[in-house]
Amino acid sequence: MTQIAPDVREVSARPQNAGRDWLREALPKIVLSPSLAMVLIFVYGFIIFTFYLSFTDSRILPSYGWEGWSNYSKLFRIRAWDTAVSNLLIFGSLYIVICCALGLALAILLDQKIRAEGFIRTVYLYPMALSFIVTGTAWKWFLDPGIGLQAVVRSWGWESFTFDWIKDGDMAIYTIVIAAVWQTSGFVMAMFLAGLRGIDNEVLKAAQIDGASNWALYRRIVIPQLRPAFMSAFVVLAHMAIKSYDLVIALTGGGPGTATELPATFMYSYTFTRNQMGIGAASATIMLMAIAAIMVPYIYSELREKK
Amino acid sequence: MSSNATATVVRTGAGSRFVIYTLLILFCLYYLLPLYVMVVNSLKPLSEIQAGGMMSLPEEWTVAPWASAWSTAQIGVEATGLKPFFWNSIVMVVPAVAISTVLGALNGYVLTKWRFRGDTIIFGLLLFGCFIPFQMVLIPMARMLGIVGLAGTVPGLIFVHLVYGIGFSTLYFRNYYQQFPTELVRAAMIDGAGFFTIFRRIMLPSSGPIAVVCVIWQFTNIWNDFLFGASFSDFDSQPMTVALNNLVQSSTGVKEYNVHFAGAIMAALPTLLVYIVAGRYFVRGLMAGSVKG
Amino acid sequence: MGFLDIKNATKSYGAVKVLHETDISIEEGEFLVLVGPSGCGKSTLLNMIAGLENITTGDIAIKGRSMNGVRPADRNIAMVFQSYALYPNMNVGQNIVFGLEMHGVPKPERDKAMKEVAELLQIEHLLDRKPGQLSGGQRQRVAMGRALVRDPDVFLFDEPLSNLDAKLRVDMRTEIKKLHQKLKTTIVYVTHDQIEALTLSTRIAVMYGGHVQQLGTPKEIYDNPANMFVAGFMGSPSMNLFPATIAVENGRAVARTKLVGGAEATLPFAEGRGFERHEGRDIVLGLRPEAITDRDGADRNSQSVHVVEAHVEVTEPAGSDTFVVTQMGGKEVTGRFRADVDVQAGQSFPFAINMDKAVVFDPETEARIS
Amino acid sequence: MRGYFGKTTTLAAALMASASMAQAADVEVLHWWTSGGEAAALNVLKDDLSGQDIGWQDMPVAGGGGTQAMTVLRARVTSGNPPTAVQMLGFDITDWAKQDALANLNEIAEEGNWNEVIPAALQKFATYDGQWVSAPVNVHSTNWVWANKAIMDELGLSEPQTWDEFTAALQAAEDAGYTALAHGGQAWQEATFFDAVVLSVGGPEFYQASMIDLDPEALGSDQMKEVFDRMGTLRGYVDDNFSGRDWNLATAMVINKEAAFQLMGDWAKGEFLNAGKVPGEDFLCFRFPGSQDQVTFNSDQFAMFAQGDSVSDEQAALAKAIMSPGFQIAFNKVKGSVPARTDLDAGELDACGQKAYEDFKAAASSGNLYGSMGHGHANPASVKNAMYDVITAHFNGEYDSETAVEELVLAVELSQ
Repeated sequence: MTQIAPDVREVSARPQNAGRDWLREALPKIVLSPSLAMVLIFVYGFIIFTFYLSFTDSRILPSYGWEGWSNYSKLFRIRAWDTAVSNLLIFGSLYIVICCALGLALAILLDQKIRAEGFIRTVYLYPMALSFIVTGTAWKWFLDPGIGLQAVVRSWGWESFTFDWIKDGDMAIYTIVIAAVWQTSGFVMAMFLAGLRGIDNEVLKAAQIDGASNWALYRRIVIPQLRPAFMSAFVVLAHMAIKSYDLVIALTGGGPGTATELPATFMYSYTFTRNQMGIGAASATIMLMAIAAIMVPYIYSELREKK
Repeated sequence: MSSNATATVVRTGAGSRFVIYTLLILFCLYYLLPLYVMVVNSLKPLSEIQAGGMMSLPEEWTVAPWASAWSTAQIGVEATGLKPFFWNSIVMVVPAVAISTVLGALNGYVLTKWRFRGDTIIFGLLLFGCFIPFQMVLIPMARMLGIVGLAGTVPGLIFVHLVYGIGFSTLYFRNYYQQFPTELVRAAMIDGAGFFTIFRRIMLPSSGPIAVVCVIWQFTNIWNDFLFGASFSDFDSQPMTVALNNLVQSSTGVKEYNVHFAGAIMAALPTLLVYIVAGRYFVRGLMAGSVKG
Repeated sequence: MGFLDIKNATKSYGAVKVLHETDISIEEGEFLVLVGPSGCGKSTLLNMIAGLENITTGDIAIKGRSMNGVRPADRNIAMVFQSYALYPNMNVGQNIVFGLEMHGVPKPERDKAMKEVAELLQIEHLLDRKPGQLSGGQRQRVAMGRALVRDPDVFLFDEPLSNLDAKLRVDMRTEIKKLHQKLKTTIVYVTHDQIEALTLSTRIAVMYGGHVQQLGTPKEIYDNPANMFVAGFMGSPSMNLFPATIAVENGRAVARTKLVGGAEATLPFAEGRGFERHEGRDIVLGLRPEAITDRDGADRNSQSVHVVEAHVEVTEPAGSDTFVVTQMGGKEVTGRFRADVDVQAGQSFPFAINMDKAVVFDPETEARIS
Repeated sequence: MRGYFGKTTTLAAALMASASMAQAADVEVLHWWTSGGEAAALNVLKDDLSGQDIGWQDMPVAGGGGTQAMTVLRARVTSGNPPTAVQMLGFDITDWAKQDALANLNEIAEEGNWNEVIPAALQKFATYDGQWVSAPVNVHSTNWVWANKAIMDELGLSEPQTWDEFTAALQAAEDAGYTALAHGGQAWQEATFFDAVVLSVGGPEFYQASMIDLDPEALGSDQMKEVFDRMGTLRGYVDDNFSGRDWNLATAMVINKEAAFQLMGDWAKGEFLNAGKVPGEDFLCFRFPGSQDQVTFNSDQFAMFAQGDSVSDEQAALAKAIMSPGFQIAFNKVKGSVPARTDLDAGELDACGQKAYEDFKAAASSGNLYGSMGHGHANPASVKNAMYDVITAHFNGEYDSETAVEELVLAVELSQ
């Protein structure tokens, strides 16, 4: 062998240097540590800070006079908070379910060797690129019964057509769902499409030979295999639902009344608009605990399984 | 990673294909409608808008609102249009996206190929960080930026986006690299490549698809961010979204909806462009890992 | 002290011990095969030699130098992986010399080495291609080339043939054997395929459950398996193992076992094996299929061939041979008959049993009794 | 609170000290005036300063009537990098002054005789603890009714003087097929109604007790129930499609002869003028019936953020420029509001503007000038928003008047 390769033995035989060894061992951890440090300080540190603030008399700026539980007891007596929490439940569950269902349906439809798939896919996907600062006004107009969909349909001759949810305290939260679904469902569609494309076509052929109808094929064979895509979609959607702020501000500003208040808007309004930072911090704490209650078991199970 | 990139083998009859196309087109309309409203109204004179009919095509086509939004609309004291802010956004977004993508890639690399005790917990911590509401961190973040002297600077703003973008970029790259054969890394180790050499020579060249996903995601989020942009920028570094907000949200005075719409589309153009150009790689990138396992 | 010494090496993940105390020592130029079913610890051991996994306790030394704490790149080893692990973004030539590049070998030397290796493996025409454009066999060659070019002290092969189809696998096996004979390098080779182990190796370590069951030359392993696991794992069809009892007749040890229908067969052992002292003991008798043949096919050099009439249950013509299945001691027993013997299922037929080759195991400990 | 802020300001001072060396003689101004007219008006100020070699660094953050800007301000101050000057409203000024964050403008005030020319009701906000901390730019009055003259003429209506006349006029407009009251369903717009109605029901004393002193008895009184009843009556004259509508769209309804009246602050005038309408000919402006003698106001002011020990030269120059008669007239002509100082010649203002300025001066001298609750000049932001919640919920039919009164008392209690 020596005849065909240069000698590299000398390199490998050099004496080991303890410091370099240590560095080599620790390098991956060193690379990870800035991110970890950032997250520990700027996420978890801030969470602790907020938690602390929720027990203080902070108003316009943080202040450190201890107030005990009074911010929490006030928080639970504020009706808008109840509204915000129940709205998040309605909004969050509808948003996630509809986005997943619609995303999956569109992905399946788009997976049928569609002409111009690329174009249609881009059309479905583009809303994700826009912020509600951009699309808010268009949506507001569209939903406004005076000039939007209702007016247009009526001008076509269907005089009794009514679509005034955005003006109706009981229904307004659903218009938020419509706009939110509009924004994200294309993205979810892309995730499912990717999942579908990853499925082995052999399995589908086998199932077809077994006589499965298309419906059975998707229900029994395809959709169960999309579980990872569902999981990724869930993380993204849950994260969007919790952070939904621009959306509400752009569409309804929390109204009519407080009908479309969400915890994020509530927290912002108490912390910044109303100068009651203590209550804002208390609401943030509750919100975080709720997020943790849902996300921690999920993240835990996901990561454990993967080992 | 060798996924089948073709459409399904499931066969459909002519009747159902008609239904499928009809549905797909209907949904195209649903998704395009707001954009249609914006485009149409950005090409009308204001009087037509005020006369009503938001859905109707302009009777008189005009690009004046676009010109105005770009260079003469009132953003602050000076009627500068959105032009100067465009550059501010670019200067901030490009490094933020680049750094956050590279950092995410490195993290994903460590978390999948250099595993150590406790790495899953660290990943869990990073991931949970995605869920923190931004409104909550505003004040403490401002304080920290002040302490390190980055308040009101572009690097400060980049840093903030980096911190809160790191969770998702790590998630994307980790899931992708999990599918990446560990044997390649081992082969390179035996070949004598070190930590960074493996990353640079072996991992990065194969990371194209997921990098597209990550860049799209980060670019969209950072470009569209308003809260951080408004709070942590300075008079000379306000990003596009803040300017757009100033254009659209002016409290009193006549609302020039056509100019607003033109400005809104303009502010969205870079992200739209990213989606249109990179969109075809997007599904591929998602496919190559991020939605699996 | 050998060329490669594995001394008391163990590996644990937390509380789980995946490799128990292992001692293997081989000389320069040997071809050691680690063989065993999946999960037996063979790949773990290979990775420990490579330095890809840390040793929990014990030591591994190459050329007398302890490798503990030495990183893979500095061990002067090369490895061929099951998936070949070719860098997808580099062409074949770059793949081959990547290791040299990493070790700071100047470009002219690298190019020279690359040419030589490519010539040796007949892959010169592939040098500019990307791995994705190669067939399985070509990838395999490139992977070998990448290892060869390094001129390492030890080659490590991790199931290198398992992704190839049957025909190609046999060809490549021969090629590896030739290469070894030509280059006389030290090789450690992991496989789950016992034929590969027997054909390629100079030494085999049969592994199971994190233990080395037996370490020996192919002949030792084949003829004198240390226990029932090795007996059953090595050889194809595998060794017949069936219960019997040792008795002494006329001062000579015999094995008694039941045939189909309740008749008892008495099989005398060869003289001088000393089984007489085990009189009355229940044993498991081990006989390779080739030790159970038709009367005319029996080994003429054997001292103790015994013919037993037994009921034929199944015959499996395999071209060169016919495998004939009967039962002994309630277990299926396969004999290898010459192909032209006319034997039918259902009939009673004389089986010639070569007791020279018989091995005896303890049914409890499964270890061989000598 | 002081302890915390003491630290920040020291730090801020240190940072600013180093920063201001580099950019001496510049003022960074945080404001939310981004519409064409307002910005043009601010340009007057900018030019004035550049005449004194002081650069203007523009930091506009629009949205939510300044709430976005206030959020940004908080981030800026917390980070130790506050703007030089900030547009502020009402109680925000007091809140920041309490934090020791604002520069003392007493010297400039003395020099400019601010104590004399600024009405006491405004001084309440512009001063803290005996110190001038901000320079008022304008005074908006909020208890205006804007009417389409064509409709009034058509229906033979004259300016209503009492609540009953007003409801009769509304009824007449509705009977004639018009939307009687143009309104946008946003909390602050409803609160604008509320201000006027409180004054019309209980007069200035009641307004003082309930909106400014936050007396629980006044808040829970029968008079307050009457206020909510009247709010309900007004709700009856609003079209179904009001929710979420921007105020300027409501104004457009009056301009376009779709609606007869709108209750809105004087900034609505700009919309009429922009549409080419002439005050007195095409549209009318009058005080909300029952509050003719009072003026509820809000006032934009510029507060200077402390940069070390004393007010800087640039800040002083900016404050002087803001209070200069030239700017006050020029700005308010465009903005639709009236000057904050009472000693000017209003000849350049239009008819509605002159009337407003007269009203303002009269109210100021007779003690009838009240800070508007709806615009953050009667009580602090926390209380104001708590009141918004109740007013809006009632207006949207979630509460009846009785519940609304109870909720109002509770909300005010919780917010303090």
